[in-house]
Amino acid sequence: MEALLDAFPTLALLAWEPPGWGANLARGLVNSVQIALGAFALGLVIGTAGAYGKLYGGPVTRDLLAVYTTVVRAVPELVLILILYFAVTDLVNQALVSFGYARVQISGVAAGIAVLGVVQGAYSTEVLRGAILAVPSGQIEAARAMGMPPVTLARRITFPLMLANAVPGLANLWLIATKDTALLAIVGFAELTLQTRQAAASTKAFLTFFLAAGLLYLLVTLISTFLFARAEKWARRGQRGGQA
Amino acid sequence: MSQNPPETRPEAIRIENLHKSFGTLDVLKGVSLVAREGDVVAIIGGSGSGKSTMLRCINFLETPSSGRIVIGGEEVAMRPDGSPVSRRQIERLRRRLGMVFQSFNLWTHKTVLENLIEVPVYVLGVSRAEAVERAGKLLARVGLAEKSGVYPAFMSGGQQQRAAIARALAMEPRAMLFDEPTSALDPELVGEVLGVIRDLAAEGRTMILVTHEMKFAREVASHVIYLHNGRIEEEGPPEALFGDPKSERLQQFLKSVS
Amino acid sequence: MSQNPPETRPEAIRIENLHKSFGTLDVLKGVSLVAREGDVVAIIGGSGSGKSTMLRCINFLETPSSGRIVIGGEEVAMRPDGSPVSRRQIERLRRRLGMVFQSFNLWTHKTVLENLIEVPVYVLGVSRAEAVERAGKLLARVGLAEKSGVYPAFMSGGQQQRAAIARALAMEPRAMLFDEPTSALDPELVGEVLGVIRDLAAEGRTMILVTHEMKFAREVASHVIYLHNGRIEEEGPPEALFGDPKSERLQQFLKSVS
Amino acid sequence: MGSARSTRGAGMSRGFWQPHRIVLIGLAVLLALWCGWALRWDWLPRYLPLMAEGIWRTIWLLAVTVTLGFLLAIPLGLAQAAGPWYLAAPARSFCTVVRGTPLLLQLWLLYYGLGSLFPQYPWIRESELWPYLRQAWPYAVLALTISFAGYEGEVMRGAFKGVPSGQLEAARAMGMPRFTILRRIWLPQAIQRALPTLGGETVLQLKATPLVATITVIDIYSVASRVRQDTFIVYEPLLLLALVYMAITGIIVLVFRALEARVPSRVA
Amino acid sequence: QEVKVGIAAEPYPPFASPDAAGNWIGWEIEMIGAVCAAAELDCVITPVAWDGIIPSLTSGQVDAIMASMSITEERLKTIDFSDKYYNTPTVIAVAKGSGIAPTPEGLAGKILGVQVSTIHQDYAQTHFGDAEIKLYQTQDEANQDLVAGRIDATQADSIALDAFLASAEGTACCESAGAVADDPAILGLGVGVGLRKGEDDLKAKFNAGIAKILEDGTYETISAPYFDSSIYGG
Ligand SMILES: Nc1ncnc2c1ncn2[C@@H]1O[C@H](COP(=O)(O)OP(=O)(O)OP(=O)(O)O)[C@@H](O)[C@H]1O
Ligand SMILES: Nc1ncnc2c1ncn2[C@@H]1O[C@H](COP(=O)(O)OP(=O)(O)OP(=O)(O)O)[C@@H](O)[C@H]1O
Ligand SMILES: [Mg+2]
Ligand SMILES: [Mg+2]
Repeated sequence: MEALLDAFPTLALLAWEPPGWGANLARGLVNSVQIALGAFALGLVIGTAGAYGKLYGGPVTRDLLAVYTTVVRAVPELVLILILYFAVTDLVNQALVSFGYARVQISGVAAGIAVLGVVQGAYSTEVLRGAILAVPSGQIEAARAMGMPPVTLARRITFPLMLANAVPGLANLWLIATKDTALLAIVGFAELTLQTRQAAASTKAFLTFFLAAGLLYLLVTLISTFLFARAEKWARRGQRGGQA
Repeated sequence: MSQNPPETRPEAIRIENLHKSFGTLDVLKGVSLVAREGDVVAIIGGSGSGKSTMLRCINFLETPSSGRIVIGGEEVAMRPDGSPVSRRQIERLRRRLGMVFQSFNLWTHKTVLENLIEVPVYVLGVSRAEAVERAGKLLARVGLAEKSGVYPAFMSGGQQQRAAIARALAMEPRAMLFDEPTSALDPELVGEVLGVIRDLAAEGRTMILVTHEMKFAREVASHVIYLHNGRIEEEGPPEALFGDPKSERLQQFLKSVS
Repeated sequence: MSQNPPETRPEAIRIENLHKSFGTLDVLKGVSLVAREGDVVAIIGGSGSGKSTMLRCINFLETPSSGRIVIGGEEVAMRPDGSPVSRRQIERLRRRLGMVFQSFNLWTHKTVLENLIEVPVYVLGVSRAEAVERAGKLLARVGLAEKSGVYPAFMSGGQQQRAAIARALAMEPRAMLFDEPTSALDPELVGEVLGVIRDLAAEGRTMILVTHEMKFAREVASHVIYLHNGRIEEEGPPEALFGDPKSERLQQFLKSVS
Repeated sequence: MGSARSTRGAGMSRGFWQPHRIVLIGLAVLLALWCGWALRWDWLPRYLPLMAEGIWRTIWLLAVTVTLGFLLAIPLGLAQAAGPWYLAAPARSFCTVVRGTPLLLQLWLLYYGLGSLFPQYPWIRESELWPYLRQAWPYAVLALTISFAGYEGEVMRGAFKGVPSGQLEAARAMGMPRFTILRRIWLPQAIQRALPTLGGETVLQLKATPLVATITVIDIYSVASRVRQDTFIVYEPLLLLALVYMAITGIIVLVFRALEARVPSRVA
Repeated sequence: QEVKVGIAAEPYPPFASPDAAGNWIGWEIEMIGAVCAAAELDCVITPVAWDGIIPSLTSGQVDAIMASMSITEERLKTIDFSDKYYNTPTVIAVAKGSGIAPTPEGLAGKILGVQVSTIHQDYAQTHFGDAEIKLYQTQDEANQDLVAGRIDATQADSIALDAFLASAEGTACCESAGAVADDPAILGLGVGVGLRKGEDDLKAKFNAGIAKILEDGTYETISAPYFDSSIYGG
């Protein structure tokens, strides 16, 4: 340990207590993961509704959803955050003020989760739509032929069956979500990337902090890869040959 | 329909002048059928003649283009374009019809037992304990008692087919619809599955089945329908149809099959 | 092997004492077979008896556990564990054997014509123009002349099966291997495909085929092998095997099938 | 709900100009007109040349890195799907590390880490390569290529595994040599399966390119940022940027649709 | 009156940077305290990432920005500024012994690194047209590349460059080439408090605050520990 510190003095900057920045990085990581979880969950909800809408909705619903997924996926997230968080809240506030109400202050975190969730929702719509399409139609027909109502059918048959197909895509989305939290720096949120940049710029020990952040991200990836593999295995129960 | 006093038994399924087209393709061009309780109706015909489509129309897996469908005395309310008026009615009627698909369609994420209790518990509101008990009996009956905890993918084709029949029976349906229950099985398994169907027929259950097994149709059916190009080309009791086919098409069909 | 002067024709395929196990499961327990040029050997047997495995061993899609395999007089060089010594030898020998799979396995990303010319052009070094011309003739022969530009997914099962046969023939193989060429087809299509195979037999091509169609085996085969549990339970000319089965197992099998 | 699967085909043939679409397009046109009229665009002429340059650089970076990255992804996917462990394990680790760390970090390490080591060796500084090593774009291309390869290696792994074994057995049974099977059967079918995913991933790559600004490569995104910082006008450059991105995405979608249509597939 | 003062969340030592405990420190932070006290404003420091700082101001989430934001003609079209509260000389750093002069002739054909969207970029593009200009997101990165030899010179304000040249890395490789010729139209406006247009009340208060601390010596007291010479500029 001592020798290591002698060789790389900047490692001391990673200590937990100030003046070390370890606690800050850890806090940033926790924040990132929390935001990512929130956005991912919201994205799943939007995505599920979106996928069902795209598959079974009327022509208007389908076109509106097509516009949503295309635009949101094409436009950079920073642009979306700036427009949705600042421009939209500004418009709302102007409207409120002109009707004589007080301005509302939307919390940056809530807005961040909402925006990232909307973005994630566009991606998960596509992932889930593909996954539902990949459920053999016979499985669904069998349930319909036995008089299962649509909601029961979705809950008991379609959803569990499509999960196996969706897990790899959802795992990718989750990893994207953890990294996209960096955008929330704009709304003043101290997530991992911002904490890293602050630490690096304040101490000029760029390499140390960037590598430390990289390792933290990698750690998250490894853990989630493991968990998603477990989830996929579980979702594939009853299928022969495990993971295809 | 079977011969001796036919009119006394109530009607189970009645189809009148059913039409169905996919886009510009007319698949069914006005077919009718009456099955009374206890009847076993076999539908035979060449590939693409509309057999599956006819069966699927009966429980509205396909929306007919026009025609009447009456299940157990209750007519399906249809709009002029053939779409059902009430989803709930369709769901209710479907529960009286057990369908067995050509490709089994057992739910792959559930064990055999779970497949059997799914609809009774989550749709019909039977208590779990009772559903499990009934399922056990059904499985024993089709010779799968020891497979109840197995996932479908780990069973042979014949076992899956029998499980699918048991699943349909678990709803205690008034009538059973079978779509080619034995194709894609090897000859020994064919025998196994036909045995089960024969038992059901002996019990006096109403059944409509699409089949390629002429031998079986001849033995077990009370009425045979020969479908050709979306029309009923010929129908009647099996002895008449197989013994003395009238139409030229049917004669040719029977020759190529035998 | 057919009766009149059998020993004069050269051997096309010889298998001696072939064993094959998957892990602890012994699937083939020493089977032997000799097919001379022009022989049509039918392999029959229950599900899981090892028919497909035997066929697949012949062109090394499965690595045998032990035994000898001789194709057109050339012995496959095997290591003690059964794995081939030379990949090139295997590739060369395989080109003499046309295989037709139960599930067709036409290449989905190529049209029928492209499927037919793929191996001649890219493996055998035939010029494209010549390969196309030959393919055209073959397609005409199996009645698919107007389907040459179509992708396999857009053809019916019977058409795909015939295309698969044409593809195997396009290599101009010395012998053909068929694995259940007619299962999963409807009765009329079965007739169609069997017609093509019958033609090939009439031409005097060596063929080994796994089949469930006893009628066909009886009509077209010069020699029938009944496989049971990985062993040849009985074999001989079709008249003998079907007319007067010796073993009890075969008697039972034929009864369940007929 | 019941007939959605079978009516989808019919819906497509009903033609594009349906009433609700006309309304939607009308709304979009109105929105665009309002933007043009109500917002500030006086900065636009001054930055047009820069923007053209930025767009060109973005497209160029995207095309080159997607192509190179995909070429790299093929062996990565193949090694994982069918390779021996000593190839599969490194390929797997590569993909995990690349996917598991932010692209920003990879760029930074390559340019400010690796790249700043070279000048310490006089023989490199004097070599023919120095004019290139000194610039930033080789590092940008390298980092983006590696990143795309990492993600697509994973996609190709699934695609290779997804090709039904019967397709390969048919080729093997006909005596095709291994490399011919890969080139003629396995790879084309794997790519065909991967195309829909690849389309989406290419759009993601498009959105990853702006990060190259951190190493002084100026793409369209950083041109927009610069307008914003120079003039403090926030939304107008971003709207224009969004428009450019949507146009590029549209091109990507069209290209992939054309590629997918080369082999027609039957909709079940 | 509560005023939310936005600062850049990205550290810019010695003007504003967070320490490991999360407290913001630096000259500009102290300056915010002093100006607000003098103007009798109740200021709350609100860190916002640089990308979001202008929208924060225009959408009302902060009321003023004190983040070393240079006043330019262009920016004045969009937002308003108070009077300047500092203005540092602009200098150029070069590799040791390269002998490059901070003049258009000296830099012709050389590679000059500047931070993007700063007055230095503006100045370099106006006056050093013959140099190849490379744009960096932060001055730290430009310094890194100067060390690595990938650029020949970098132009920035003297504070940032002096700190770099005084560091171990900087002493080893580089030296100052001196200040560039003045161009008041670009360099002379200095750094001011960013404000929404039309908030003349607030602007007047800030102006009064700045004037007051300049007058009563608070400005000098705060600056002395940080800088050797005055940074208010001419
Ligand atoms: N969803 C569909 N869309 C369009 N055409 C269809 C659809 N389903 C069936 N068809 C067509 O309707 C015709 C009849 O099909 P059907 O499945 O009823 O035939 P079948 O008599 O059951 O034949 P088989 O013995 O091959 O199962 C065929 O030409 C088929 O191509
Ligand atoms: N790759 C494999 N791994 C393990 N077991 C296998 C494998 N392939 C086949 N088997 C087993 O070998 C046995 C023989 O299989 P084979 O496919 O040869 O049977 P078959 O006679 O062709 O039957 P069918 O008529 O059903 O096609 C079966 O019990 C099967 O489960
Ligand atoms: Mg059918
Ligand atoms: Mg087999």
